[in-house]
Amino acid sequence: RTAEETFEAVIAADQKVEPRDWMPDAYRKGLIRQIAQHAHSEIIGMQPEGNWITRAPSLKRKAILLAKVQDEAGHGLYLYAAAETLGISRDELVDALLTGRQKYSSIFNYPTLTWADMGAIGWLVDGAAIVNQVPICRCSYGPYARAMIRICKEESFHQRQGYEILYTLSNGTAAQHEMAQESINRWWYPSLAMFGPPDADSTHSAQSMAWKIKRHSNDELRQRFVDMCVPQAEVLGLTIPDPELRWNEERGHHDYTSPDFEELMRVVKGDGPCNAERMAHRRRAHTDGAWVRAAAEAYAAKHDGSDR
Amino acid sequence: RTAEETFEAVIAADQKVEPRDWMPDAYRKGLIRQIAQHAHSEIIGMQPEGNWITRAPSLKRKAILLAKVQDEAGHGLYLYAAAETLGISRDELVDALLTGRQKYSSIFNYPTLTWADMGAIGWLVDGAAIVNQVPICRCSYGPYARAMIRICKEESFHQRQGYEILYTLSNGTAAQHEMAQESINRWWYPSLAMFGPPDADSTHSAQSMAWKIKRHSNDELRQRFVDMCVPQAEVLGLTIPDPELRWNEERGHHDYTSPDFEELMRVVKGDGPCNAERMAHRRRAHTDGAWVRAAAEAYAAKHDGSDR
Amino acid sequence: MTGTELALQLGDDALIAAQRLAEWSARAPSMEEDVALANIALDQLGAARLFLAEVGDEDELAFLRADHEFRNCLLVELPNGPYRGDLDFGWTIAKLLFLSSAQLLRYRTIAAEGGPLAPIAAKVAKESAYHVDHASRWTIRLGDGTPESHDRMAAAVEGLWAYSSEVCDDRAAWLALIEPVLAEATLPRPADGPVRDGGRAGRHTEHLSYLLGEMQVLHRAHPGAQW
Amino acid sequence: MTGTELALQLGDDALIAAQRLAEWSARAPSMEEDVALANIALDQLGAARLFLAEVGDEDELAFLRADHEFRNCLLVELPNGPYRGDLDFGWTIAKLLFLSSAQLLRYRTIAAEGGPLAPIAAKVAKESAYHVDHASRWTIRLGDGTPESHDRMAAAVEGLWAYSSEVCDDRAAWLALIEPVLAEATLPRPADGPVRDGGRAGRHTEHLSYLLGEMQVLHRAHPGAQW
Repeated sequence: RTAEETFEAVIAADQKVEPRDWMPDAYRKGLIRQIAQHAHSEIIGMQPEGNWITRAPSLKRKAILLAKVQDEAGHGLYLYAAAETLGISRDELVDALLTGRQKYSSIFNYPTLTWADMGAIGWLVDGAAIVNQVPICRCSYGPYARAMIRICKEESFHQRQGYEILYTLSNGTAAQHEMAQESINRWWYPSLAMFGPPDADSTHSAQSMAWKIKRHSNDELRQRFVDMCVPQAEVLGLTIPDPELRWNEERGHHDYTSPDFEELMRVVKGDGPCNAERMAHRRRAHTDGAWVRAAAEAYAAKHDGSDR
Repeated sequence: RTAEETFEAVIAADQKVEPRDWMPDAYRKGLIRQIAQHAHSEIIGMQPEGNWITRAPSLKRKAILLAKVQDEAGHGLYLYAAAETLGISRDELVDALLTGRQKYSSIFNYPTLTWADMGAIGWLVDGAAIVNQVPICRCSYGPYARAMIRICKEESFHQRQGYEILYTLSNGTAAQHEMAQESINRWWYPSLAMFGPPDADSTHSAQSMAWKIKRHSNDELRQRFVDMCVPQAEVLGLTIPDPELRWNEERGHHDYTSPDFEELMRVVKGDGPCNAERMAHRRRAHTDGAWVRAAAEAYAAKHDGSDR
Repeated sequence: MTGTELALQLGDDALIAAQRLAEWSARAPSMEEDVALANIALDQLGAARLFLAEVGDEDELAFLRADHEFRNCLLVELPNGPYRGDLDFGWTIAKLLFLSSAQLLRYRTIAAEGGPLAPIAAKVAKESAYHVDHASRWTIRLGDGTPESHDRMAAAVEGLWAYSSEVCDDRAAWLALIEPVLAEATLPRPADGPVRDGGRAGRHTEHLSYLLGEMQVLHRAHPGAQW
Repeated sequence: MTGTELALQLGDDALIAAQRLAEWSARAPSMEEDVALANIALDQLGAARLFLAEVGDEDELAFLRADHEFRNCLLVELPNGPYRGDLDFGWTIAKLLFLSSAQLLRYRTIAAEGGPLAPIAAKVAKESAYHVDHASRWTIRLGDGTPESHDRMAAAVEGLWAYSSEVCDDRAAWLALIEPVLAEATLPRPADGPVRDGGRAGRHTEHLSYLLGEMQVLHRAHPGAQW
């Protein structure tokens, strides 16, 4: 069999492609793009939540939030490592982020304006991420699939914590309840937009499906997310801000209003409320840390590469 | 008459020495030192009060404090201008401050820890400054005397504002009253130390007296300050933190506990709680502003020295 | 727009601008500029007090509202540099140029229309003219100063441009004030791109809640106290 | 010193240190270091909660005390650089080296003495050993790295030295931990000069009230609320 036939056979048998295996160039490039974007999203995603660590309203919540943001840095590290197995270095990927050649999830270009946003991000944003990512745990590329298993486990933990924040707020004082509802109002449609453009307009998808990188269409996943959120919102005592939302007996799903995909495209292109700040923040951290990284390298070089 | 005789005659007749007049070298140097130290104190003195502008508890108080700190910058400018009439440039003086060759008043090396410190600085620190400075309005050097007249007028306005802050706090809530008393407890002895070492240990004084730069001894002025504060503290309803403080019928003055002059000397030498921070702040502002000053010079040079 | 809404916009713009300018206290590039920035901050604070007093108690409005209740444009709440904690003089000057030009235009219109805010607007318009002049002079000096100052000033104008449309009512009139200044400063006039706004509707940036946290901390710690 | 006072000192040192370390979130020099600093912040926060819970309600103590009621040493409340708003990694590492070495010694002593805080101290001492190791490795790398990093690390050690005596009980033991690290880092051991202290008696720097203003703002805005 040729290398290509072997590759196709592995895919067909739902087995894993591993780093040393032959793979089509487009498969490799597509995976690098997808894993890198995912890694960048973890790293940029630290910012909106990091914004509330110093102001968390109880020590327990402060600890949980600190740990969550730390997990995101950890996820970034796994994912960059997974991408590196495809023959690209982390430095190259970071450079692609900092110069804007590669993207991160647009959801992180919205500001976190209240503490309730820590709940909404957990419940809705992490919730949408999980719906997106669970199928990737069965993705055909081994290192990515394995990283996703670990990440999804932690993400679902985060989602529960976000849900719990909202539950506490919703059942707290009137001001807290209002804070929770206002936050859901802001985050609902951006979360729906996380599943990407409608199937009709989606690029990349067909080939990704064939290669078992992607396993469900954007609209299928979005529907799954909506159906999941509706009963949870009821338990929370919060209202999903969509007057068209209702159960459709015939379809066996909820009907809902689509997010504003034009807004999504604007944010993707760089015109969201925080794109400039998120990138400036990341570049600043990178630049400010240059002398430290240089020192660590100089030290390692002097001491034969040993770290002390 | 020789130039020196003319100078002595002017001093003797309580007239003013003016910039173009001949004057002894030591007179010139002593005045430069004193005026510069005074100017530096105004500039460094902006910091402890500047520390509370963004947190002032009412808009009226914020405006008053902003205006006060602005006045201090203005005083610094008059005083540097007065020093310049003695043949030294402002740049040289600023350099002497930034390199630590010249001093500023040690009182500004104490931190401002509460809003009440805005009151205590006005009442006690500005009060002590006024007692020190009113006689300088009759100083033999014309430009300095005239600058001081203007400054003293504004300072006594500041002192009244500080007094009013304390009066309001003292008659406010229990927490406010306590805040005022705690602040007086911290600022009383450092304010007494503003008059300098006891007469027995004071250098410079005899010659300064003869030249009518200085007109009263440190201890005389300190006593005047204590006598002034005691009835004011009573009206404020605040306690001066000196158990030995009492009226001495015989002397016609209050007896009081001297400040810790060893502490004063330590702070003068650079070991006060905030010396390092105050200097670092000033240096940082100077360094950060370098590109702006360079731009203004470059622009003026390009446009024939005209400012637009 | 109701009169209340207008007074809040004008008052909040001026108040938040004053708070940001006050952060320069004792940190300006020169002593003269320390005096000048404090002066402008005082004018802004004074204007804020006049406008807010038309709507309610100035201190309740300043110290007891949450960020989403403020009606200032986003421009004024941005830090004094591209990054929180920065003190970038060029950035501050660009903010002041954009704001004071808009204030001057709004104040003049309101004064001319003769409504209830007209007397205040007429008074503060005079101060605005000085602010515009001060900001313009510095924009020109920095733009046409050294290569470094040119680049810094250009970056500030570019970085803040997206926030400039929310600041004014009549953009054409605003551009007529700004463009000649940029030209004399040898600075490029940025292209109009996507707009950053939301402040007038209470949708602010992440910066405002930090600013208010600091501004309100003492007042809120002593409920009902007099100062 | 009473047990309450001791628990407050240990709890407040750890709490304020955690708050300062948390300011590094998403801004560390590398992703690995983002993870490491968050880890240490979490350990410090965990220790703070254990010690404060010995004395009262952890949230009341953290969020409802004024600055003069805190008993932390001045070192921990200093900003992450010589100036408010700075994020200087060398400065942060020097602070951590000084603090964690003192914590390790205090925790071990308390654990050995077997009083009511002994079980907590024994638990958190293990974490302190990791913090000391992390700070020591970085001190050495930066001190013996590039000329720039050497100078920055030396300036940090020098600038913070005056705050180091308040941090520990047994200075000789503390010096025995610190001096070999400085030597291996090729950094001069600063001369002992005047000391900056007062935190144990509630006399803090101008920095603490800003830190608390930010830390407490949300909790205080909703009196009595549960989170």
